[in-house]
Amino acid sequence: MNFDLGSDELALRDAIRELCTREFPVRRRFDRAGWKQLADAGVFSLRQSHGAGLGMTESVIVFEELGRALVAGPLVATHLAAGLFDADVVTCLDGDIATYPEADVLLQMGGEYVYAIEQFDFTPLEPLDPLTPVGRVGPGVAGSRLDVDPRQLQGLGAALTAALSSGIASRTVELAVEYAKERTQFDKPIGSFQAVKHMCADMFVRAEVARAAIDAAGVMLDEHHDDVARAVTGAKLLASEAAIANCKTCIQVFGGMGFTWEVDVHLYLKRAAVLATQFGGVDHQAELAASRI
Amino acid sequence: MNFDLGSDELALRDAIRELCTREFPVRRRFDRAGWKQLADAGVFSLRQSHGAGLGMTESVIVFEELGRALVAGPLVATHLAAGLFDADVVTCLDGDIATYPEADVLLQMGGEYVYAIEQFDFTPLEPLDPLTPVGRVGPGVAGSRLDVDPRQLQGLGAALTAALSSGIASRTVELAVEYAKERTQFDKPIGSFQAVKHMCADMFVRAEVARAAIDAAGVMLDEHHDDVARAVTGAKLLASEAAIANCKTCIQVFGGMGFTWEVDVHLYLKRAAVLATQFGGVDHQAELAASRI
Amino acid sequence: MDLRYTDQELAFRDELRGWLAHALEDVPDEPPRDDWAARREFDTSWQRRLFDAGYAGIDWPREFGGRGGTPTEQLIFLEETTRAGAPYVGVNFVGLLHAGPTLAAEASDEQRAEHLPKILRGDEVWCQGFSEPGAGSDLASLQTKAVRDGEDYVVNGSKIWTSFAQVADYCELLVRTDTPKHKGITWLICSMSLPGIEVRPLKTIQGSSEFSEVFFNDVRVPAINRVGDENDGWRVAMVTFSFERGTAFVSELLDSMQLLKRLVELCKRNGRWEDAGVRRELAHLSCDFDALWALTKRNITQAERSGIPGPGGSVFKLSYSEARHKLGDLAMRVLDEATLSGESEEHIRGWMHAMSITIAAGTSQIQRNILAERVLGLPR
Amino acid sequence: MDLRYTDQELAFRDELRGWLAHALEDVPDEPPRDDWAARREFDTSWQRRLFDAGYAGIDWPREFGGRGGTPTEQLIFLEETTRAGAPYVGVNFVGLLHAGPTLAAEASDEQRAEHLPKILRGDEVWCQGFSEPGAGSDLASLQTKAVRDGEDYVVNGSKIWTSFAQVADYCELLVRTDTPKHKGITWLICSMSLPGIEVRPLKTIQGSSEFSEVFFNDVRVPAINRVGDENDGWRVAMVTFSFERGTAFVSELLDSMQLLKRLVELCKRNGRWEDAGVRRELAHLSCDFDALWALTKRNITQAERSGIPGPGGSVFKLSYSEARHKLGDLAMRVLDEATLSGESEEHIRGWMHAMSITIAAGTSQIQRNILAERVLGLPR
Repeated sequence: MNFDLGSDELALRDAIRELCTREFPVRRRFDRAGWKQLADAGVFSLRQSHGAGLGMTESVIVFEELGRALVAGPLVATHLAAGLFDADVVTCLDGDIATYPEADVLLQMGGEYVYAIEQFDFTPLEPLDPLTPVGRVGPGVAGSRLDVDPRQLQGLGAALTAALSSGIASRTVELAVEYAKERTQFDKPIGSFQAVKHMCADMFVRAEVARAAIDAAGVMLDEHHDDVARAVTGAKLLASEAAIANCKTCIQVFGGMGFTWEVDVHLYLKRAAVLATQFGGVDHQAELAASRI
Repeated sequence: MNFDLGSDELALRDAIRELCTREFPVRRRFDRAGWKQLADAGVFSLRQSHGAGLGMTESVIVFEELGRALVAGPLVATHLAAGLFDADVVTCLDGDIATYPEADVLLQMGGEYVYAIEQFDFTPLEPLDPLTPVGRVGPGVAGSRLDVDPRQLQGLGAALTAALSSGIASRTVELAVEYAKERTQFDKPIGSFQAVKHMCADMFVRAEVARAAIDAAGVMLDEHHDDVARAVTGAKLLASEAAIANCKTCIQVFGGMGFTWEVDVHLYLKRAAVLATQFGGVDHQAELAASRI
Repeated sequence: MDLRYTDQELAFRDELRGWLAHALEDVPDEPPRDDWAARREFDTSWQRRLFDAGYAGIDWPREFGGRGGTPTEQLIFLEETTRAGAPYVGVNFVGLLHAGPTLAAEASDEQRAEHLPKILRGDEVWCQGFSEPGAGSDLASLQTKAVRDGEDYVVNGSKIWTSFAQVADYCELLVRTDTPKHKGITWLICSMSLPGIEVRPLKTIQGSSEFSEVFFNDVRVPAINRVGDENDGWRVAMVTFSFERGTAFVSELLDSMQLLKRLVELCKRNGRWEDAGVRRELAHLSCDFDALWALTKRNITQAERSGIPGPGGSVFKLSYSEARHKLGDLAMRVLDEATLSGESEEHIRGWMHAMSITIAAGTSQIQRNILAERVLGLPR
Repeated sequence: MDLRYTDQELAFRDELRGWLAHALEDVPDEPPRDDWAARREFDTSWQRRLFDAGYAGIDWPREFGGRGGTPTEQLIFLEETTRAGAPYVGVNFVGLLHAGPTLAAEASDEQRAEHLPKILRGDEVWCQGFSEPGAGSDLASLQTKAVRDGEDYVVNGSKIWTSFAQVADYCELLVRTDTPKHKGITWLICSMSLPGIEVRPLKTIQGSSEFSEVFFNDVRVPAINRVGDENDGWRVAMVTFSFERGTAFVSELLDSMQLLKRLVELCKRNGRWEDAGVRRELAHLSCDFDALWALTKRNITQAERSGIPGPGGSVFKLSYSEARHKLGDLAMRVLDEATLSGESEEHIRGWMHAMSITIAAGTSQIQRNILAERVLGLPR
């Protein structure tokens, strides 16, 4: 047992972090040029390069970084589709709603089978997160059935989504701490006030616990562990909650500025809210966890 | 509308507070001499002295004081029984469990009718609160049916119990604040640390909101207000939660000492836990509130 | 204690209800959120209608054009207008709830005669110039400078979180007139049409622009527009705050009760009401709001007795803003995927709004300090 | 990263499981909570059996009588013994989890040889003499004085929250040997049989007497029993704390998982499991505990790499103690009236126990300070 990032894993993490810092500023919208950069960096093919049924340990590490950097685009679906069929940009169809409906293929896995839908129309909708476009698809789209278990894909999707959330939970601790060190009131940095200190400490606790949960879920997926379904569910639940709670606390630490469009915190909050709904919301995850208790 | 204690009400409150301070130290157990003092002070006959269906405004004020002082004994049932029949000490029978089973009469009002039970045996049980003895009654007790609506009695009982809890919520703020002013660590009173300050402020908020809720419920009972049932339910819910949360926070402020039998905080906690279960626990109250939303 | 309304109050309620039923028939549609000229027109027209019907400034003295009623009647007014779905106070907020009461308590006779009737008639819109980029929680460190020059103060600096600045006629402006922190502040009535004032709207996380940054560049404010003495502005601002904390959230609470009701209805429609956990959380919030309504009545009774709202305002704000966070989080959980597509927009807006009310008008942390130090007497 | 056990670790688990199945057959009944002599006998007998079977001090070096295994094997040991319902570490807690590791890291060869094997064999019971009535969160302000007199330190003062003091042979004792706050503290091995020591048990809110107050009246502790240098005891105590925060709660977590399971079973029996809200709360706690188990593995990996547990211990303790509060509150709500009559006593005890773990071994407030200042680098 060795449950902390090893040197290969640290190198992978640092490489992705460096790529994100260089190429993906927080407000960069989804675009195909950026998508190609991510594909070239191996973001979508990690499971393939590690052999069948492996690579989730690394994928989780990478997706935590993508979450930290708030990289836009249908990351999870494109990752899931790799190896199933050939397409650059793949997104999920959930009911009749798709995020990033400008994708090439829609992946539908809510029912008994998985379908890939290549031809569809959509109507754009007002999105919750300005960097996550949303559209209503249809009506009457039909796709080709894929030979893959939807439950398996959903498990992987939940884990990857949890990793994105975990990244947000960690990054917002840093944002809050940086701001608390700089911003002064009453002739002191606000981070010297215990109320602010303790908010930051609680954020850190939430982020670290969620990160342990999702890292473990990634490893357990690769190890085909008996309790893997429960681990994924728990990680999705805790990472969703940690991301939203940390974004909210981060706004509180930023005070009035946190409530403006001028600083980035609101983008983290809105992304966290979007991710929380994907692959099953927190109540759904809790019900799943109850069934696996 | 005049929703703060008037001069008569302040005088009543002060008189009961003075009686409690003088005669009912926190660790005084239930005894019949003390019971007579309370009866003589009018604690059980307030509704009678105010005329039919009145006096709950004053009863709530008085019961908040009894709660603050942690006065032991079956206060609520004895108050409810006043005017229904003649007995010094009356307690409630809930299923086959009675607190203060050494009472003269058991009041049973869980079903469709209300019964007064004068002859019964009981087996003492290990109590949650050392000052609230508990016994298992029975088997086969039978009582005389009273001509009173059990729902009405339950409403009054819930309100009086909430008032006791509200008193505990308020008193524990004072205990925490006093201790935080006295106890020094790092060469300062611990109450000068923001973490402790904010815990005390949150306690105060909980206590004041609960007190407003139960005071309003008392007044609304007297005024036969349309929303009275919802008000009683809400007050019971919030006062139960405020009392338990404040006792727990009080223990945290007291630190190690709070976890000992040496100081009184644990007695407040245990009483708060007992009161929370009586006339419907918090989940039950929330369900009632949902049915009245 | 009693919660009963007097015959006079009940008569007032009936009369108001009757008037509202009629008056609301020809209220135009609400303008878009960011069309500020239209919003001013909409909000002030409604205020003028209230004024003409005798319903402006229910508890303001008659001499200023108010109704001369009791705070309880003001509460009835808020209850009835919210229930009826009447227009919200909108751009008249600062004038009616902050600046107006402060002027009534602290300004000269001339100042009161000049502004109060216009505020009530909807002829004058006010904004608040208190916070600065460097002075938020630590308001007393404000740096916007006012130097006396003849009959004027010459003001330089900037203010932030100034609601309705785009359309305001006047600003309640706190300026620094001397060095000592709390003892060098002055409260000015500043016309927004003076040369040298620039307004730059700030976009909030909700995407709207209620707030602005306001820049003051050699703005000459006549000294006659000072409220209270020079350097006594901190005390005057505390009076403003006591009104802000005391009653400014009453309409919000009534709105929140409606929002909760609509969330309950939504849950009953989409099946989540069958979920005991969701049902209890909704019911708990209903109990919270009921209790806060009772607390409001207590605060108003206390304010009536002592003239100025007490610390109950901080208690209210802490508890209310926490309940709103819970309501918002619950709505987001219950709506789940429906949030993605902008459905149930009011609940999403409500969720985001909650995040502003633990910050605006004194953060929750500042409110806790106030309670701990000023009410509970814990050492600074 | 991997969570897989090595073949050697799996073999160890199998072997231990086999031994436990056998060994647990003739463990006597647990003695009453307040019969301390019997509890010492019970706990140390079990420790002796572990020792004889080669299961004492799994990750302690062989030279001290340990098994010389990995921390992972120690984790497996805790998992298996908890699952099997083996006796808890009990009175051996301080020796095995605080004093022992500290001696191993900081004591002289003689001191280690003297004490470590006896701790492992169950021959020596230790208690902790750190906190004082006036020095809790601010431990460095401790006042128990030790004055050098020839070959001895003469100790005067008192300690509090001393677990197992009634039956301990030795005390890890922090004393003041000089004025400067942190730099005047010394760490002593103090025999509890020395003249001048008086133990006064303290009753906890649970009604039991785990803790004592210990009074020192001219107690002569040989200077040879000092661990580390004179006035260097604060640093040594920090080592003790890192062990306390790092791993001392692992058994507790495993116990909590079992407690949660029994609450789930109880809910399934009494129908509350049908309540979606209750069910989700239980499931959430299960997720919390799973995550804390993962965090434990991370902390142990980090400790294995660096030799001494890192700040993960504070993260663990904050999160774990909060989850225990939730578990306790939920149990009380679910049991409702059943709490009155002492039924389900383990859940009531669990509820009360939660209140001690946000206080003991560094309050949650102190843990947050540690994380904020030492890990996040926020200014003091």
